[in-house]
Amino acid sequence: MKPRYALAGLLLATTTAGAALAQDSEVTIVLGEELDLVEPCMSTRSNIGRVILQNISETLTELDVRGDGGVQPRLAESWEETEDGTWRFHLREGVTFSDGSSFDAEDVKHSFERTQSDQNTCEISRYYEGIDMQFEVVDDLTLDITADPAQPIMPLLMTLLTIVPSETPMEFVREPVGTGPYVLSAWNPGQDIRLELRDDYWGETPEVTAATYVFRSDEAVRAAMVETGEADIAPSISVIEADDEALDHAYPNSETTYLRLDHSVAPMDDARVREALNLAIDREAFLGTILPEGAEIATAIVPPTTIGWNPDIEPWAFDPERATELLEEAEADGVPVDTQIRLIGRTGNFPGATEVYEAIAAMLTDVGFNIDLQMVEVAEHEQYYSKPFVTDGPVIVGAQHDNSRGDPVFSMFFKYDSEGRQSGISDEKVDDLIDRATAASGDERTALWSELFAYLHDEVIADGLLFHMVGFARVAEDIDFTPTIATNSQLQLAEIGLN
Amino acid sequence: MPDHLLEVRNLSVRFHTAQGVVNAVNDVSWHVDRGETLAILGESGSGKSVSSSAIMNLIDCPPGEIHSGEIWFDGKDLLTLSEEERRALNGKRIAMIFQDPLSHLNPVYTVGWQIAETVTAHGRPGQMARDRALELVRRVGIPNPEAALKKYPHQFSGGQRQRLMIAMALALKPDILIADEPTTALDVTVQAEVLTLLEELQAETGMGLVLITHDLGVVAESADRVVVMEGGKIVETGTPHEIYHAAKHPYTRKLIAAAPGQGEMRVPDETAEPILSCRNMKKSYGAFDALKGASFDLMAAETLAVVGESGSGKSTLARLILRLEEASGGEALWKGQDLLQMSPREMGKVRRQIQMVFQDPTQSLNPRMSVHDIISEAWVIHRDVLEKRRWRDRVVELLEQVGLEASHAGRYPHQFSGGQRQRIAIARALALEPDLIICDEAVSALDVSIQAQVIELLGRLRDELGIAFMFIAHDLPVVRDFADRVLVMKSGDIVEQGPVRRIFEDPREGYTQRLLAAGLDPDPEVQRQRREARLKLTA
Amino acid sequence: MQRMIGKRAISSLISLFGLIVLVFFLSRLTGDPSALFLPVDASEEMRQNFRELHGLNDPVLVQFGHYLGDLVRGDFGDSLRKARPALDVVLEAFVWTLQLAVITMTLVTVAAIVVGSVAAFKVGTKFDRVASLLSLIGASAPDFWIAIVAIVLFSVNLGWVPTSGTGSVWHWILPIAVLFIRPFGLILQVVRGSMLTALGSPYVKTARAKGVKNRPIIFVHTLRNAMLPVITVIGDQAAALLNGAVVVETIFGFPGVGKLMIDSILQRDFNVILAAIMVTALAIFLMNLLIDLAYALLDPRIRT
Amino acid sequence: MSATTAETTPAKPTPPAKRGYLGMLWADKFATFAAIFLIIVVFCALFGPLLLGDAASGQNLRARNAAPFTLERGFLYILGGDALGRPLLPRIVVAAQNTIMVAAGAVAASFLIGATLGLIAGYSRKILSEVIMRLADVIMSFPSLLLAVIVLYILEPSVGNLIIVLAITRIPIYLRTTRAEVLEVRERMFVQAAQVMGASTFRIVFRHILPVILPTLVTIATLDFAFVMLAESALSFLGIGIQPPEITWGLMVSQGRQYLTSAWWLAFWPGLVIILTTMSLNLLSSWMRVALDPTQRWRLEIGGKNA
Repeated sequence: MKPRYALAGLLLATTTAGAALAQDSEVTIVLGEELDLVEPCMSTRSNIGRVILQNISETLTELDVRGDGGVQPRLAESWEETEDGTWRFHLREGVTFSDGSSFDAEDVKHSFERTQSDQNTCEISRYYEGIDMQFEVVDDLTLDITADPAQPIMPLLMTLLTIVPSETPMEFVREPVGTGPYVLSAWNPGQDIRLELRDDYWGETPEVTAATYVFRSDEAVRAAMVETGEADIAPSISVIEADDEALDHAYPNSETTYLRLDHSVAPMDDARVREALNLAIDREAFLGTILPEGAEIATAIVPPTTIGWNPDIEPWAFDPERATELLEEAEADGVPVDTQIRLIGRTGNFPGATEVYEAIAAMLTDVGFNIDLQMVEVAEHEQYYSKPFVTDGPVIVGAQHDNSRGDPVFSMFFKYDSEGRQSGISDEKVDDLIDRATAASGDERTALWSELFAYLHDEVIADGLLFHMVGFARVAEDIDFTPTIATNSQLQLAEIGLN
Repeated sequence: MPDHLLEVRNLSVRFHTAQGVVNAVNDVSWHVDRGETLAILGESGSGKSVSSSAIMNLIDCPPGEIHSGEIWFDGKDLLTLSEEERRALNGKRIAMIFQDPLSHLNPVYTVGWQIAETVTAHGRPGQMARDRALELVRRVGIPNPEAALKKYPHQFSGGQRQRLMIAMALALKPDILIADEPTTALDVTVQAEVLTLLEELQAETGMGLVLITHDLGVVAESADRVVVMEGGKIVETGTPHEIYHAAKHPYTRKLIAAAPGQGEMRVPDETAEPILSCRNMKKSYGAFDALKGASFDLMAAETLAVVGESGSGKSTLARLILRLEEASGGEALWKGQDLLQMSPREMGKVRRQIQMVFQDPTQSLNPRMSVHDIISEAWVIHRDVLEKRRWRDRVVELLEQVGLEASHAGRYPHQFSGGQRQRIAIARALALEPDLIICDEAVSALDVSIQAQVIELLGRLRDELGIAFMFIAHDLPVVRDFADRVLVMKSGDIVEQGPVRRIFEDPREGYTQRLLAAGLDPDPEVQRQRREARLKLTA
Repeated sequence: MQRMIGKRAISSLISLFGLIVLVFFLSRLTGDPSALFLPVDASEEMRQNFRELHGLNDPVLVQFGHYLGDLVRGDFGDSLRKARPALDVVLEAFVWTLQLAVITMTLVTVAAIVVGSVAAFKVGTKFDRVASLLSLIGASAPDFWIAIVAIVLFSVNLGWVPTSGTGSVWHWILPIAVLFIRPFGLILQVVRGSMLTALGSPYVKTARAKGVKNRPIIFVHTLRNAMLPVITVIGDQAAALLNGAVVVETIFGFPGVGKLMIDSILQRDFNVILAAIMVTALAIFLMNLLIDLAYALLDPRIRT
Repeated sequence: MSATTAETTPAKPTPPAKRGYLGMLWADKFATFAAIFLIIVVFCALFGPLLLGDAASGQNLRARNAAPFTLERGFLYILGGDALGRPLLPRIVVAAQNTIMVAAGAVAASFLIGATLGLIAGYSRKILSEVIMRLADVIMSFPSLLLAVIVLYILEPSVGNLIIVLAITRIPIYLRTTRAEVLEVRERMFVQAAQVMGASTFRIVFRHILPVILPTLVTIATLDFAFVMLAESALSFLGIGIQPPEITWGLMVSQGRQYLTSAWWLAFWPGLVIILTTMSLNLLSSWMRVALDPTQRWRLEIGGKNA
């Protein structure tokens, strides 16, 4: 607690923040977005995952986001691919749920079936879409999972499946029960959520004994709260607020911003026009100005930490002259270059979104595009982003995509396959590559993804890739926590140290 | 050291107003002692109430400014005292009551509270205040006092409110009571009662009474000495008798001459045809019957006076004829057609022929319209009366006809005096060359001399243009000189009607007699006899 | 009185019904909740399933029929996002809003009346001019602007009060202070104007003639008469607060109905929107009744 | 003793507006300044985009959040630069057009519709006025934000549609005030006098009643001006309503909001302009109250020392 805060200290003693300050083994975490649900099977939604993933509900496996250890054991101690398409998981022994019941293969089976139920709208299920999975209980601690088509990345898929006891009803629950180190001890909608350490956790006991989550949608306030000691961690504050070396940590947040182009509508159907668009944008100019220094210019829709990310792809240079030439060529060939193109941005999509799109609009206009910028709210943005696309005139949709799961499979189908809901292209080779990569494993998989990225970026010129974004976390001095690429979607209290 | 209880010496007060600096009173001196009644007689604008406002420290400075003079009370010059010292005197040693008690009583507090406040405001305990309030309310003759204390001003009649005002003023037995037009706008009978009450109370407490009035009758009734004021100066002083019978100053004479009820009475033309004949007209608001079936005829070019006290239904009658309100029954035949049954269109045509002059010209003229607009509006509404280019000249004609100047056309109502405003209202009524003008208390808000002029004007118009008048008034003398026939109303009924002379010289109904008796005569002697007569009637 | 209340109740029921109809149908014109609830790359099956679960596949009229049916049974439906009864969600939030509104309006009323009355009594003086000026600035300054500056100043730099949130008494100071400004400005203006008129009325003269001191003349004789127009404005302002103070709630993380409303609208959480509207509308109706009672209390002429 | 003022017959009354409205304006110094400021604003609204349109939209990331009060970047940057290095001064000037269009449009529309409905409700038979009042209730309790979302979702966000939204939400204010005033004024004597003369309802309402209640409405309108500007900013802040590249003062404030801690001037200047505009309107309207009222006008005509 800062001394100048003493005056209010007395009164704060009663507040949650005060409590956090009083006992140092408790932390207060201020988040930007409130939780509507505390439902394990929704934990792939970042604002929910951030609170419950691996804190309340655990998964069989987890992805090592700090090192490059790949997929690590969690509730499963080991696994192997017994025959093609079938994986055997050996579960950890002596694990109990927070309700006292012990953890076994049945729970895993139930957890999966629950996500598939039509009596709820579990979000996890989308990752198993189009895959037919059979869970077969061999014995209490052994489980066979058969997938058709075969899933070479089954272990990775299991990092997403949160495990609930087999008694859990299909409907959404309000008191989640899990095997994690913490239990939900209080939930005051609109105000705070409190997790407390449980004494019978199977793993090693974390330092943090309790965590209180509070919600402030205003960036400035979140930053201020850590500064005043009302909160210990603000996992995401805007770069504008991140002005304190001592407190603020930049981290790649696994978000990638890009301009989605619909190739079916002129003039975007012409490769030269798409190239011109890419050449027209001075990406360097954004770094350290509107966007933080740490942001990287993107050559793929997934962050560099993802397998198959292709280091050889050259980012588009900034070359307005060339861009103008290309447009003129295209025009000469009768491409309706001067048609007005709507550039759709989403307000508050990321810090400085509006400025970014305003700047891009200006740059495009400079080289001769006829751009009409429209900033819209989330619902309207969705109308433009997903199929069926609006057809009246060409549209460029500025969007942000999050993939912290380490494998492109979670992105590529949706964004680039002819069937993909947000895909603006329809290209056999792309479809084929996606299919093969999805089915492949090991180096072959990596190679195929790399090929796909290069092909999309250089040949198809599928879209206008912009940046891999960085987020900023503000962490109080007496807290030892370094954010990772996954911090957006999960925040393990066990990884928080106190000094 | 002055030898009077209250003495005003060479007082001059100025006001900064719209029209620059006005000398409200100029070098005024007068005095009053215990037990005596001084009347300050004057018309509006004569500054008759300024000096008393100065005594009560009610003049806001600015815009007011006490330019010179002294006000001696009980050996002290009030003008040298501090605000606080003067506040301490107000209500305790010197009290004041006002005209129009309704607006001078606080509408949101019980009268009991307001009377008691006079006592508590001067540091007396609440209980004492309440007892005193009850005692006073009983004394000024309010029926069942206990209940009355808990009532609000709007729940009393005008006369009762004035009594309550008096009670409030006398709460601390002041040495001086200043009464500013205490009986104006009260019915004649009530007026008499209030004045009597004041005299009684004066006799009991021996206080000095300063009676500010515009009414010679009031002076004759109750003053020991009179101070006549005009244009902020005192023009004459003396006993009522001296003033009435041996007035030296021309203004005083003019005032006396203007007093109504002295002229020759008119004889109605029996051959005239009725233009308006009402039969059994009724109006009731829920359970209350405002008009219980009035039947009468109004002949062309004659003046029918409708007299009666407030609540007698005389105004209702007018409003029904003009369709400002819908009658509950009966008929009003205007040249054969029933006004009450007419469609709005037909009525619109007839409106040309029947016009009205309201009691309060200040309110009946739109403050945001110039005189020209006010008068010419008639022709805007009834296009066919006059083509546009002649409007300007016609307005001037009308203005001159009612005794105003052409230059007035460009001005706004607030720039005129009450009398002038009423003339504008009349000019507006004339603009449509109507056959009948209904005057609802058209002169009762005006000064005596102005009253006389307006009456005279109306008379002239009647004779020149042959316009018929329905003349609603509450005081009889005015009617006496002007009406052909009189119609006496009481609580919704016509109690008596007939030629003016018959009504005045040989009233048949007791009510009519009481009305006549209650009227105050400017001549002290006559008034003394009246008074005896009155007391006999009431006894 | 009872008849008055009865008539009011009926008329506002009519308005309320009209409101529900309007909101129900119009809000359904603003897009498909499933698109917002489910991730952008969710499959068509998931969407269908979602719509089935929440009966969004029926024709709108049918949906409305169901809704009214449930409503009659006191069931306001569930929140699409929170998977719990919409009414609970709304009431939780409304309690906060109500407290905030009541406290703020009480302070505003007292302050505005005192300052306004004195300003009117000292019309034209420095005090009067300054009061009017400040109130005017307050009434026209962007509130989120004030809010942030207040936090930076009083919480971060001076550390007097917590930045945001709920819990102790001290958490209320900033939100209330920020909410205070605009209504204070408006009501002060009205009080001043109304008092100016009232101070000119004859009964004030009477009081002075009775030797009543200045303070009682202002606060006893004049004020009560001047209150009627003021009360109307107070009512309007209070109503505005009961509808929730979006900006303040958003910035100070105050779980009020305003923020709830915004979120539900942006997320197309129809049941919550409707429930919130009905709750606030009811509250406002009750408050208007109070206002009428206050009229009658203040002015005996209205009673009879 | 106001009585004296009323009763004294003027010796030689000053003919109305003898010194003309300009003279009366000059008599009230505050109003004069207000008027001048507003004239400037209107000028900007009319010609701003023509004169400074390019300067206002010219981006220059090197001049990002440039601090105010230095001339090193030239006069246009005197108030500093915004997040994209666009000079604030010209932006404010250019934004005046949209801002005034939205505010004036919305206020005018709601004023006209509200007042008209109010007059009808106040002067017509029971049923009709009941219907109108219920309508007002509905609008009042209809969350303005929802309305905005609906309108701007179905139609697209544009100045015109924004005006519609804001106008609708403000109608009840004028409606209710007007009705209340009408109910009072219609009982005045001069209204009855007009009836007696056979004046049509239309004439009574517009010639006799409206002028009396107009000042009150005008005062409300001026205060509403600020309200609308701020409401508009709140809408853009929530992602609905006017969006870049269009600019309004409100939008500038809400965009500058996130920089309040690092670059205060982004939100401060537009905020200041909003405040100044409102205050000018308010001062001017209180002046107008006096100038339009024949019974008050003299205050200004005798040199404003009482004004």
